Amino acid sequence: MLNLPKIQPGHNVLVRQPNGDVRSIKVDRDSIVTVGRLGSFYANELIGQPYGFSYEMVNKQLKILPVRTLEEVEDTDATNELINDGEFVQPLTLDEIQTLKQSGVHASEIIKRQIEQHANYSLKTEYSKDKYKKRKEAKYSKSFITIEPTMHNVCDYWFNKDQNRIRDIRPDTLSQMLAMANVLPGGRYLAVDDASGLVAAAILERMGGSGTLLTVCDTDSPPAYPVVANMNFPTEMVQSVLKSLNWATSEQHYVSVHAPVEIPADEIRSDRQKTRLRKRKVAHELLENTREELFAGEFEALMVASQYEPSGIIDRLVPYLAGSASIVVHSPHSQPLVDLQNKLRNAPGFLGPSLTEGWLRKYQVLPGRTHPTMNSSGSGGYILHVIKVYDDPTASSVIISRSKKPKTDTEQTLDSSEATPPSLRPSSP
Amino acid sequence: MLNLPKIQPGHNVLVRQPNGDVRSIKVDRDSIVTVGRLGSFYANELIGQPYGFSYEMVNKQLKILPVRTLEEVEDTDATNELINDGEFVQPLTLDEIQTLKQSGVHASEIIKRQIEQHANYSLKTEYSKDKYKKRKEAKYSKSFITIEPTMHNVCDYWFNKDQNRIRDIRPDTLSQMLAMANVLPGGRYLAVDDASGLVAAAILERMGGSGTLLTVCDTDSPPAYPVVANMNFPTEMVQSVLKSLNWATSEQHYVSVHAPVEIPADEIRSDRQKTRLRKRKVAHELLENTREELFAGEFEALMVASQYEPSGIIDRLVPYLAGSASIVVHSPHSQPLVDLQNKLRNAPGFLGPSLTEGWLRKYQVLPGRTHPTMNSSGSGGYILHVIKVYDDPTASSVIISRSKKPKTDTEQTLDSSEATPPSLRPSSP
Amino acid sequence: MWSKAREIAAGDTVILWLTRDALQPLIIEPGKEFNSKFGSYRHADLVGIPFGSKVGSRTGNGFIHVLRPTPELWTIALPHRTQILYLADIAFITSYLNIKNGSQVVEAGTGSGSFSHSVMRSIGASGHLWSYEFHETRANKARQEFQRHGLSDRVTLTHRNVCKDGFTVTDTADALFLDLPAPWDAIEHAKKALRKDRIARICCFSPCIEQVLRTVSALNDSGFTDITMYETLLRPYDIQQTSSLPTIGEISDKLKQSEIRREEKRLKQIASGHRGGTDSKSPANGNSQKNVSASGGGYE
Amino acid sequence: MWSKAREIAAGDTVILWLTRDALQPLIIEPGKEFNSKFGSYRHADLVGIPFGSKVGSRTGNGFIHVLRPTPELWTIALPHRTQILYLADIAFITSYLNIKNGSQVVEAGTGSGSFSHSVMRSIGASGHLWSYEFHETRANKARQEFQRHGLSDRVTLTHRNVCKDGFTVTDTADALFLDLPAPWDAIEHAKKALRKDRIARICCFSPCIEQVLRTVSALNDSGFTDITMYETLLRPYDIQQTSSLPTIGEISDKLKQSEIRREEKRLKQIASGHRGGTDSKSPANGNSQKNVSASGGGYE
Repeated sequence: MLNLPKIQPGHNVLVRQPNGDVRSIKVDRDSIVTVGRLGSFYANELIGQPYGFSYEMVNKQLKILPVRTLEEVEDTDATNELINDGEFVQPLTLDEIQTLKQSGVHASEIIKRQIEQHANYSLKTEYSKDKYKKRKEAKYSKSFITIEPTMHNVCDYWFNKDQNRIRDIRPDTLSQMLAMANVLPGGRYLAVDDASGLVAAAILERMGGSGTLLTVCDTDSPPAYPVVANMNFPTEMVQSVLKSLNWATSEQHYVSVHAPVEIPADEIRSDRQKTRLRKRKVAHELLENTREELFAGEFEALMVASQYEPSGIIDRLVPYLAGSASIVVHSPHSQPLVDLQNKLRNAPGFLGPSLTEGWLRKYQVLPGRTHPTMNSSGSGGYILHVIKVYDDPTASSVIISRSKKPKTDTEQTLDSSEATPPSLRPSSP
Repeated sequence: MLNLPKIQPGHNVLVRQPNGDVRSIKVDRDSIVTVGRLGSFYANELIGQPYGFSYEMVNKQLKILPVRTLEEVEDTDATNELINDGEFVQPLTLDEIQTLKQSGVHASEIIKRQIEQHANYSLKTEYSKDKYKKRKEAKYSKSFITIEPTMHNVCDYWFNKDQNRIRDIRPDTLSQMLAMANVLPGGRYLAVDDASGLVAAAILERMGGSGTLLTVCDTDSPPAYPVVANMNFPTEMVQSVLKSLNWATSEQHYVSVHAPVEIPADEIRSDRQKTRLRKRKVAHELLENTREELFAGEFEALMVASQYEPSGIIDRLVPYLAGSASIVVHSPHSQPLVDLQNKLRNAPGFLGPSLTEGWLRKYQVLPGRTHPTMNSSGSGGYILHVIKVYDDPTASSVIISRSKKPKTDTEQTLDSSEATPPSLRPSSP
Repeated sequence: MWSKAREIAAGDTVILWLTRDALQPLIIEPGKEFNSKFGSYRHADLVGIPFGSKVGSRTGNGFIHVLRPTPELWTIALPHRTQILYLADIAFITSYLNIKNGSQVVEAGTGSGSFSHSVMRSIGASGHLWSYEFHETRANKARQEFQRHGLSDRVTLTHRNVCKDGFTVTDTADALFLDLPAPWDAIEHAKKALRKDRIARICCFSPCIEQVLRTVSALNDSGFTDITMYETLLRPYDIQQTSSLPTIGEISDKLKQSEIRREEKRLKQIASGHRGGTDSKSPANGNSQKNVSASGGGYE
Repeated sequence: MWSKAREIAAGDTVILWLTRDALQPLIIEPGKEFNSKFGSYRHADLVGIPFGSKVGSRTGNGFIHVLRPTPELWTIALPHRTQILYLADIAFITSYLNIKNGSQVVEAGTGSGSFSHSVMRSIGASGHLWSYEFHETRANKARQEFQRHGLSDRVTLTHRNVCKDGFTVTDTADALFLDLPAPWDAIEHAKKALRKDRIARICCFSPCIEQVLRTVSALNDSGFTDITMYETLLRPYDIQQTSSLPTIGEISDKLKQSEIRREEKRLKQIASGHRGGTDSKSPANGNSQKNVSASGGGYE
């Protein structure tokens, strides 16, 4: 099969530890990889493996563990009625456990001994026993599971690791942004990604290696998009598609100060100088080509997840969008988007601005014990969506009959004859 | 039993119609009561009845219907596979139904005939059949259920009827406010209720006829609290407890312009004039007594659900609170409370301001068909809670060691040495 | 899929945006007219204008916007044959099932084709969708629609009850989606349709909790792992009133002025000692029935 | 219940507010001292001061607030013997069960007494609570606590497994609350405890969906009507950053200035045509590795 994803040398692999924590490990050929405090193993053991297996580390080698399904826990008559609070304590001393560990006893054996020594164990309900066993396993097992770097999993990993760096974009929020922007293979997209490359990575994956993604960043150099590294994209899937400008070079009146310097041939003193001049020329041409690509316009969508004031971004980039293109702006806070929505409502050329907040709830699914997980991770941020249209001022004056209708929510209609800030006027066809 | 609630003449009774709508009806002795479009009945039929029965209206008389439990619906192999979309239409014409109705045929009979004539009925799944039957019943049944006027039910009724008039206070929000304010029988409370008397009604119910509730309103006359009428409180339960001032008469420097006028006895020309003077004196004394009661202070809590700017209300009323009293402020919008919280954080005399939003979800519970109801009614508003304390400025200067600790959230500590607006300084003991 | 050209051409499917709550698909057939309460439009007049144009009515009484179809617009505008999935669910399922360029996807049932369109957008020309619908009329309508939208090469639509008869593919699907009343009856069949050489994913969508629990149990019995349950919603964010609130100082002043006015009247009454005709309904005691009520209060 | 006096007296239970996350109950016993990392305090010094006072440490290194207990503060400060109910649930259950002045209430189990305290507050002296706890140690601790809080006349606490042995009252309760692992086993008993002459209400609290479904089924089998299920939460409202955002104009200017500086350097290098020592690690091509990054960006 073509798209069978296997772990390749140099990949960043997400692994889930028995306690549920997810880490990113680098699998370089012939290296030794350490997984937190759990242990370490030879990287080559993992290379060529498909994702999703569970491994135990034994002498730096990996032993595949059998897959586990959920076990039905029998509900017996036992209750915790006779167990005194606070008495359900560690039945082996720390020293005893340490000695067992050092003697190379297997985790499951330590757990078994603890249970045997636990005076009250048989008094507990089956649910309590199950919980106890699981807790102990998480503590002593030297195992991990490899997680396929799907966009969903990578976003989830970053959200849990450091949600500020991805501007609070949760997997559900990201998926909504992609849907609203109608990202498809081979399309042409504009993006502003101050979210560590999460948005760029998601667009790149959807594009599948064809089309154009032009990002505008706030750095001199091409932007660092660390999230993209977790996706382990083949190089060509990124290089042929991704181009970047910054907020200076994307200005129409920008004049590069490092245009090629014409130095008389006799003044070129060294090969080194020659190389520099050539590189400079290449860089300049690349920049000019990218600028031309931007200015050619007709992009199919604009996605924004930026630390900068959004309406300025819209002003700058909307002229390069095709008619009917979607504009999708994310923010961790509602206020900037409330302000933006108010502006767009009164500007021609923008159809149906909507502001939404995603809501997500995960449930623990265990037989007989299904319940929502309570780590409700707060907000995944807010999304403003609006469609770029070509205004026709002559069509807007005769609509009084419509705008009087209750509940007909066409803001464009109501205000299109009013004066609007020219800064929000998109380019006309 | 003492508190066995039965329907009394003059009560406002909530009734639920078969379609789920709740209405308030007035049950005056010897009157005829109309229930929406369903029909009407002799009020005396309902007087003396306990709440919770289901009645059918037959010739203006009430027939008690048997109580219904949820019916387990058998899940057969039938699916809607063979039913064409849009074909599952009314099998009896409107005229036919009208004729049946006029001939006095019972609702259940109409439904039965419709089902018999329905070509596809037997093809439907049992769930679909059940849904169909329920829908038809709701349409033709002339029945209703009386709802006990608990605070919860009355709040729910108003929330569905006109949530603006109760400032978006949902039953869960109201219950949280009461808990935060620690309202108990016999207590002394201050309240500002621009929520049609919902908050006052809830406090009155909790007080059970003893204690003092002093409300400050924005009207010349005692405030109209329409929600209180739905509670059907005995008169003495309200009159002995509830007193009101307005924003003018509650000012300490307020001087009544209608203080008793001393008119020489020989100038009093009529009994009418005498009565007026006496009434005037009584009103004045009542007002002065209520003012004295306010200024005596030591109230146990302050609850606010007001259209006015909240920090002014706090400034005015907090001096009359006892130490350790709770201040609970509700608002349909977050911004006024965010502003208030910021103010209180920097003011001495306020401990632990917290701003919360209630979240409530109701589930449809039918065997095999349990799911959240999707009419998520938006927000029930926001609640700010804070405790009034007596500041001790000498104690605040040595605390640098504590405020450096991460995650120790004692705003008081950090700012109590700073200058604070005197308007927010509560009276000292 | 739908036209990617800048301008609208004859035969294109477009989405007419009449109002936010009234969207409608239209196939451009010059010679025809589109009439609605939002005006009258000749199809021919739409040919050659760019997608995304605002167009005034021929008769001068209204306008519409003519948009390029997307699966999201289609979902809002489409003729609903069944309860459909909306954006939040579609987006989340697509993400969780890792449906992307080249994916091999199976779905049952097709329903109104809302999820189908979104999947075919995401998988591109190199992916494929096998879609199953047990209701014959719905299956035929969806087939016509897919054809009209130029999607026939991306989708294989089969009229079949997968709970009874299983799927037509084995060891093929990267992702499988079940939107059926009794998904548990299709789980064993689904297992066969999923590919075995890598992680493959299944999602079962059910409105009721009991259905979910039964499905979880069936998935577990069939050896699926990492079973989780999610709920997701897209909530419109209500903009909060930000106008400044009236203060109690303002209302206090109003109350005082009103009291002075009433007092003047009252003193006049007391002094005169007799009842004026016009005063008969104006109460004269300390508590006037006439409320001074501030904006928005409105007690009745 | 707890003291209603203005000032603290010997023997009172008070709540010490150390920080928002550190609350602690204390019984005032002059002669004793309260010591913590927030300072040292003589109980005797607290006698006579009003509830709600801020008190500085005797040793000058800290302060505490001394509060009057409420069921809500008690719930936060109490010694947890079990998983407890918190404000949102307690408040909603109290409201839904119509627990008010004079109510006759039954609860099982007592647990840490969080709900019990709230109920006894709401029912006042004329109401009564029958509380059942199957765990003997917990029952004894709760009994002591109720006594210390002056609640013995409002509550009858029984050590008993109600699922097996039922309740000690019949035809009595206005409201009944079950917080048990298997509430369905207690439903028939509960029915007997509830009064029959008017509407009486039952609430069963369970964390897991399966428990809820089984309870609904048991309630329905026992003839209860109007069965509903609610979930409620109290979410802290996070204040949103309102500081104004930087604009792309600002960053554009920064980028241009930085480019000019680098260009000057670069032209010098080109002109000189040789590599200066200090430049060895400073890249000289068009794309500098040194980022000009705006506040908050911080790529690594």
